[in-house]
Amino acid sequence: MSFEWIQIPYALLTLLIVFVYGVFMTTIIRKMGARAGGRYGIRLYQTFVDLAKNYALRSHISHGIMFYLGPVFRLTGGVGLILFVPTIYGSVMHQNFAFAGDLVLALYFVFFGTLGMALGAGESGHPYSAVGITRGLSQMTAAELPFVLAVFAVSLQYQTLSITEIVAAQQGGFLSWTLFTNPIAVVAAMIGFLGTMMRSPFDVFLAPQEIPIGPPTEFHSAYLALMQTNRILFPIAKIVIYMNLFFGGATNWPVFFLKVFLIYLVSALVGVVFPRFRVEQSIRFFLIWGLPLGILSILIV
Amino acid sequence: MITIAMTTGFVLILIGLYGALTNTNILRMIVSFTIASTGVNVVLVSVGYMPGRTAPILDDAVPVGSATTSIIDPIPQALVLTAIVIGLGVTALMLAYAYRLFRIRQTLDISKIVELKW
Amino acid sequence: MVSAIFIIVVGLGAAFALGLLKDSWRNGAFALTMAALAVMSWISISWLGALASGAAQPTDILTAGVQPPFAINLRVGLAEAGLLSVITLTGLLSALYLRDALMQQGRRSMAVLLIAIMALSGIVLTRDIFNLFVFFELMVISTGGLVLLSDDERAIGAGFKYLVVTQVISILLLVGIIFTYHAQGSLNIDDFAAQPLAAKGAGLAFFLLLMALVLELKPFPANGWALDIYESAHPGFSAIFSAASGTAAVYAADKVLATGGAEWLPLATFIGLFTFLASNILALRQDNDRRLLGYSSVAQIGLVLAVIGQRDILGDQFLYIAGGILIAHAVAKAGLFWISGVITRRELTAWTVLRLNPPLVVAFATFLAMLIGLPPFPGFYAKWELAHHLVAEGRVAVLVLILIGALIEAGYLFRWFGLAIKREAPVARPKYAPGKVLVIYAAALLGWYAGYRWGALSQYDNLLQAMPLMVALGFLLIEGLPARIKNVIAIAALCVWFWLSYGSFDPLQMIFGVIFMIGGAVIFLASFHETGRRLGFYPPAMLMYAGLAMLIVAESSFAFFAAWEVLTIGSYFLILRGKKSEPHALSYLMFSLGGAFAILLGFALAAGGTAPLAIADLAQVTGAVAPWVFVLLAIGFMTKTAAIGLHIWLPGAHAEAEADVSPMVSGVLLKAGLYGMFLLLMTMGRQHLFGVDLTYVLLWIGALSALLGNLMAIFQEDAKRLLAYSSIGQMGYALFGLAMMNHLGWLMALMFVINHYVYKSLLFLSVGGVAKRTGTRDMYRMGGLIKLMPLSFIAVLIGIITMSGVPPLSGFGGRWIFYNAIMTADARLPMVLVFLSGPIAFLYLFRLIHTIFLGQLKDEHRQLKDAPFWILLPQMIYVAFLLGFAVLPGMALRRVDAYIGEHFTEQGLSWEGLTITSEFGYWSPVQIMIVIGTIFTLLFLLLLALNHKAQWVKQFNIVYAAERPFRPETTHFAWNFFAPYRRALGFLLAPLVTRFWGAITNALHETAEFTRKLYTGNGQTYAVHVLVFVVVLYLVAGGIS
Amino acid sequence: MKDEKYTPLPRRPIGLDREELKKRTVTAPDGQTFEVDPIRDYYCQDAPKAHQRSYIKIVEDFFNWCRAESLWILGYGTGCGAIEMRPLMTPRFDAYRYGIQWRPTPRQANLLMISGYLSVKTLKRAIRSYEQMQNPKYVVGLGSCTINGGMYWDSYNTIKKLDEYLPVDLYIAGCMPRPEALLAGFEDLKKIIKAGGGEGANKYAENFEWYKANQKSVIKDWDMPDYNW
Amino acid sequence: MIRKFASVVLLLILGYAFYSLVAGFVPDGELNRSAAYYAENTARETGAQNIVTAIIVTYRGLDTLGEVTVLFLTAAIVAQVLSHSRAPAGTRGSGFLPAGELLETGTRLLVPLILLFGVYVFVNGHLTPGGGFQGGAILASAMLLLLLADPMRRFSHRLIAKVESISGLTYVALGVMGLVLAGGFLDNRILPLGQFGALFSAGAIPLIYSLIGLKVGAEFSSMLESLEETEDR
Repeated sequence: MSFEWIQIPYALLTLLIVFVYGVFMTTIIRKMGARAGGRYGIRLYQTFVDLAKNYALRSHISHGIMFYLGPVFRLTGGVGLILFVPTIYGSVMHQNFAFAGDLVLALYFVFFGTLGMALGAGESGHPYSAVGITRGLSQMTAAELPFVLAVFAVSLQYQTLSITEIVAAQQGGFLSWTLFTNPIAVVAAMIGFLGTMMRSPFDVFLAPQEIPIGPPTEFHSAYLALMQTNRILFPIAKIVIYMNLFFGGATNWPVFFLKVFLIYLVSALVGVVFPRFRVEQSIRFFLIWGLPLGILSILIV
Repeated sequence: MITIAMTTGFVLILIGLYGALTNTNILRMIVSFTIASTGVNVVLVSVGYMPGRTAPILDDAVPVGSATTSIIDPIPQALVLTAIVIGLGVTALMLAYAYRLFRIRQTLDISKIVELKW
Repeated sequence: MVSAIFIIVVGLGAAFALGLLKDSWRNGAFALTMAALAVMSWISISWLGALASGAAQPTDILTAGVQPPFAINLRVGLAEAGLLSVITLTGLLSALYLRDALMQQGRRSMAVLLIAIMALSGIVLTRDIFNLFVFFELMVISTGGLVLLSDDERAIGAGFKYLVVTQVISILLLVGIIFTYHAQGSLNIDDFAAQPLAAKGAGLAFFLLLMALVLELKPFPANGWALDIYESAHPGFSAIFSAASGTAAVYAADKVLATGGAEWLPLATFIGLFTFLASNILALRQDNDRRLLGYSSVAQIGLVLAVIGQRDILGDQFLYIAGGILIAHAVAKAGLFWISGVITRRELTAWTVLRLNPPLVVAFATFLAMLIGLPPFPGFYAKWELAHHLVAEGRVAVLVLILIGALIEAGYLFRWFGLAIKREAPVARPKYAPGKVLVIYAAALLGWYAGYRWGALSQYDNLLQAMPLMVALGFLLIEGLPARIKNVIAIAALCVWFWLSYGSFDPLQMIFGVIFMIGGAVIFLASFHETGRRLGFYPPAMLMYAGLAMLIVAESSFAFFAAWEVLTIGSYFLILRGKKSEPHALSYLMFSLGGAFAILLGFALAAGGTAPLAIADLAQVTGAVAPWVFVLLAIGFMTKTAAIGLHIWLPGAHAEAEADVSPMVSGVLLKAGLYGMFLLLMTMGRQHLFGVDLTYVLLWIGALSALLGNLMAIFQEDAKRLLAYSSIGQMGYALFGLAMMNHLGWLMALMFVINHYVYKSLLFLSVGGVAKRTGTRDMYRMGGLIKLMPLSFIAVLIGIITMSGVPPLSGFGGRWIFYNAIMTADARLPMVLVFLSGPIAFLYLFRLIHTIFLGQLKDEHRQLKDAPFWILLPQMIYVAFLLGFAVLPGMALRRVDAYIGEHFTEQGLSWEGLTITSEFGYWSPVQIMIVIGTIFTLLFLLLLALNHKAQWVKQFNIVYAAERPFRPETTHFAWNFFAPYRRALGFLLAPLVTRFWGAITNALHETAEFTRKLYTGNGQTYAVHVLVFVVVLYLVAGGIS
Repeated sequence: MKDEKYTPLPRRPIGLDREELKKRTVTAPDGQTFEVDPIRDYYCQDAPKAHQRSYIKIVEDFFNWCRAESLWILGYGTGCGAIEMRPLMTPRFDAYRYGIQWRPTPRQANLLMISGYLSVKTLKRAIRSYEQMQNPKYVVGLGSCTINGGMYWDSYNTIKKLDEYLPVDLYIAGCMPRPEALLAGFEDLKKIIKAGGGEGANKYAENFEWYKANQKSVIKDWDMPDYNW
Repeated sequence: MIRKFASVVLLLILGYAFYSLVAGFVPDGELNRSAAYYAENTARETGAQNIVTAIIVTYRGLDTLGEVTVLFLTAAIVAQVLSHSRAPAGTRGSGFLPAGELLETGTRLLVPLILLFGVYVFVNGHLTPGGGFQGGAILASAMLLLLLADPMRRFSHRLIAKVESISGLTYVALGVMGLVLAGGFLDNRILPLGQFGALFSAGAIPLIYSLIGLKVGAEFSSMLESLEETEDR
């Protein structure tokens, strides 16, 4: 695989599809949450409107350079993650820039946005941001663990670090998905997944009243809009990785939409059922439930 | 004969040491040591003694030719002289120290001279 | 050549002649004394020179014109000449030193001094056992006289105790002599050897004789009297008592032991080791300098006795080894006592006054290094040879005990040095008598000269002729120059050395060489910010670099070990310079020396007695000993890399060091340990002990270090401690990579070597610069510095991105190789720990940058400027390098990859085009950089288009639940930043390791505290001790007949 | 929009005498001393600016539509009205379906609800929150108390006309208005915004002096900068 | 009590060791080789009748030099120790009654005789039992007698010191002459051995022994005097 200029419009196309689908997904999931609470929920276009409004705000303030760059880092992380992972297996158009790096790149690029965001929030000088970051980072490090272990189990299983090859190995009927060939790893990975989706029960770092929504408390207007955009893209990007590693990938867009929706649904369902964990509770949760499963999955591969 | 002398010497040594270890008075200790070194001297001399022989002086009674068979071992005698003199020197020194100590500390009790320890 | 008998003649003659002088002609008397001592010294030295050069042969001096054994004869051999030189020179210098006391007390005391030296010479010279007794008594009595030179009235009591004990000893001695004579029919020592004693049933006599001589060596516990003398006597005399008397007594014991046959040697070994260990432990509790020196003297003599106990296996090296230790001890101890004489108060902290006189500090350090046997002093060569001989003959236990004792000794001696360097010093510089100071310098010079001689005599290269070491020592001479000039010279020296030597480097050496030399030079750039003379910085720093330079080129185990010790000692002095670094520098030294001793033991085991061992020959070590060699060497190297369990020195040492020292000891020094591990694994490979693969153990250690180091780092409030703990973690990664024993694992370790050097130096420098400006290292006291110190911020930002392994910077390369490496490794459990530690690193890194640069600016920091230019300059170099290395990792790694390929069959990386490909995955740094850069730029432009009119606000313009912040201090969320983590995982932080080492040191201290109660101060009790000593040994030896 | 009504009253001397806001002398780590004036050093001193609408009408209309359909309310209760706002989030009223959401931070909110009587003490907080919101932003007063003081018209401690202190876009009358009334009010507000009438922020900026004077005339312990960015 | 008990136990064990020495002691049937050598060769090599003297002065002359030095040293140190610690005036022991006529006269009578006897003893050391040390001690006893008779009597320190030093120096010088002129240090054959059994025989032995006698006498005297002087005032 190597670079050709045509890949840039292709990648932009992928990005557009994922973005639109992401907006839709976000709305759907919110609506589902509302329905679970007996409400009607937001309108289907609400997410677009909110985004547009935020981009259109007239006044802005800035706390400094990093405050400015934080959202940029954040969104770069999301967009980059999408672009470094092949979206549709077997499609030349939607391979994106996966030639630049393998699974390891995807694993570590996740941190890029987090880091930048945390820096931006930090520069606002707001203690609530700092508290939120503390909680978020603490929880994320614990949640990443079962995921990373499961990922490693999978790459050991298929003896490759290339996402494309892992997907290739899962082709040929759903029984060859990692979900069925290595269920323990998948369970471990899904536990980690819950922790990184910023949903209940693992969303205490966004506590709206105690530390008014945590890290982004000072962000507004276009800053917030960039972050919202990322909030739309990033879960999809992450789910794409999960889908590719554990659920056989997607060979065309309908399958992609379906699988992403179903995986997204997992976290949404858990989120509407369970109340919040304190941070140390969630750390313990990941270490007690996720970690042993992850270790087990590595050992039995 | 030799055994008696030697035993006497050793007993003196032990007595002297006992005295030196149990008396806390410095002067008594010095005296005890004198006893012990006397015992040592006795042991020294008794080692050189050989039954039935005479003093190692080559006078008329002991002609040079037969000296090998008729005199006792002269070396311990030479040694004991040195030992005595040295013992004396040390004793004198100890006494001087004792005097000085007494002048400084106003006591002759060695168990009280313990400002240097640990 | 003047006959050696003239030593005695001149001494005695001058002593008698003094009586002729008027009591008031004290100057004349003193001149006579000095002249006599000078003649005695000259005779000794001329003999030494002649014998050493082969111009003269060992000579017997007959008295009375009759052959021995019928008359007393004296002998001058090499050993005798050497010891005589020590004794007479000590006497000469001490006399000069004692000038005031002697002048005050008059000619009698001078006569006593002369006789003392004469008697000590006699002890060395004589071959007649009874003559030995006479000289002994002379020594005893003259000691009794010289003790009186002290102003301290307690000395009288000590002198009396001494006399009491010597009475007991002389009783034993005489009884022993006469019965030995009876058994042998001769008083000549040489005759004893002809007929074994036991054959004639005179073992007990010999035992008593030996005991008497050994008791003169002040064995533990029968040595309370000696300690009292050391404590109270005039230091000038204590120098004689320790250096000269001890030397003579040791030689006497050796003379007699030599005749007793091998069967008596274990007894001597036992007594010597027991004394060595016990006295060193006891010294731990001393706070009186002279008493401490006393314990140390006793211990050193014990060590020599233990070495004498090994004479059956040392062969013709015996003199070299025992002499090396003895001379080092004599010079050092005399020097230390002399220094103690110019210090007015007796507690150890009073030595701080030395700081006002830097050359004295150098002398002090010289003496300490000599005592402990650090290179390039004689003790070092002796220790090395001794270890090899002991191991070759299977006496490992003896060696281990010696090393433990030496470690304890190093502990209290360097604790003392630390006190002297770090505690508050008086302001007014005291006036020292020039004569006294001169004597001290003379001793120090003699020490260096002895080191040079021993080096020349050794079968290895003379360390003092090693180029790097000479350069480093040269910095002692130019200490007076301004710091900046010295800095230029230092940088030039490093670069020149690299330029001279890089031609012969293989790629591995090249990487380490560049880090050590060029990397060191870059860090030195930061030192330009220091103005003034910066005393005491360059010699240790250059010593450390000299050690590192020698380490890389070392081909034999000796060169390696010597380099190791040089760099250890250099870095110790360097670390000690930090503000509150006293305890940390000490624990650093303790662990490092412990590690060095482990290395020594390992090399000795590996060599199996056939020194010198080429490093490459480690590969040939096989059999049961091989795993032990591996274990010992690994432990030694891991003390330097601060693997978990051996890490407790690191945080303090690195954190407390100066701004430009921290990167040296962290970025550069830690790599020495890794270099060692590389060599070890490269040569010895996998070893199995009790069926366990040792590399598997290393894997666990590495993983645990990575996890716990990182975990501890996140809870630090002190920025430099945080970085220090992170070093533990990072070294854990590298160790883990090495222990994987596959191609990519090693490549990853190397990647860590390079990266860790760069980013840790970078971070330490920036944090150091910030700490310099803010005057604190506590992160919660900082905050909001980004606007004031933007360059430092950028440096830290780049540093932490690299370190956390986030693409696109080069830290990611390390992670990528790591993942590829573990794909083929078998051990999966330890990997889990490494996985866990990765994200944790993220936590503390974020904390570092957030708490310092973001958040709320404090009032007192409002007007800070960015770090000084010279501290920033290397940072910017590092930043540039990191960016370059991120894009082109191949520029360093390609060759190494190929080089490592020689050691492993499996495939390495493929470096086709822009993409780096492994068996399992691929990675294209350039493309990653371009993609990320493009996205980032586009988004940034978008934001700029939307928000370019943003109002810039100030620090309190934050939403605060409709209130406003109170003060910056209460608004900066920084302290206990990761409280939830502490609640969840805090149990992992239980300081088990610290407690473990603390328990050991406490146990030693408690033992010392308990045991020293033995020394009640009562002379009678001391006499009892002497008898107990003899009786117990008698019983232990099973009632010798 | 300038007219007589907005002529500033004479300013009263204001003492920023809170301990933490006093000027103080600080010693830097290098030993130099300097003065810190918290108000000057900690707070941005710039006055608010009026912001232009988009030059293209259709764009401005679209933006206004977006703003109207995405009303983010600052979750902030001042009086008894607060209790009437909560039911809006419940299944029975479900304001979300009209694009109305609550945000915990003023930075992200557009709509400040003054829910009932406003004591002088609360006014200060309300002002601060309002000023921290971004343009465009809207103020809705709930109940008679915000209009004329209502039953507290003669209280020593409540303000009577919210309009004098903040640019109110809409009042919803009642004591208290029920949630249905609130929903109706929001719909009215949307209409105003869509029609381009929601320019309270600009009004506030343009008549900043007047508003400040009014605010300071009632708030005696004024302990913050003139404009809270 | 414990100390005594411990001492007893210790000494018992030591005593056992001594006992085994005694028990294992076998007296030599004939002279061992050193002693036999002396018995055979003393007369020829040194010309001394008294073998012990020959051993002391010649064969083991270095020991003897040491011995003399011990005394010298002790005298010097004692003087030094005591010179620092004069009793304060009026303390116990000061102020003696004057000696009586009888004592003084007896002393005056005896002292020359004792001195003469002392000289005799050391001059004849190579012929008969006795020698320098014994003679010296006898000389000193004369001094003791004088002091006992009149505690306030004082001798010239300078004189004693001179005697001490000169005899010591000469002794050393003789030793060195042995090195130069004869077989080794302290060889007595620097002077002719003379006729066996005569007063002036045995080479330097009589000379050395005389020096020793003088020196020992002087040293003892010096010590006695120093001890005596502590009672001053």
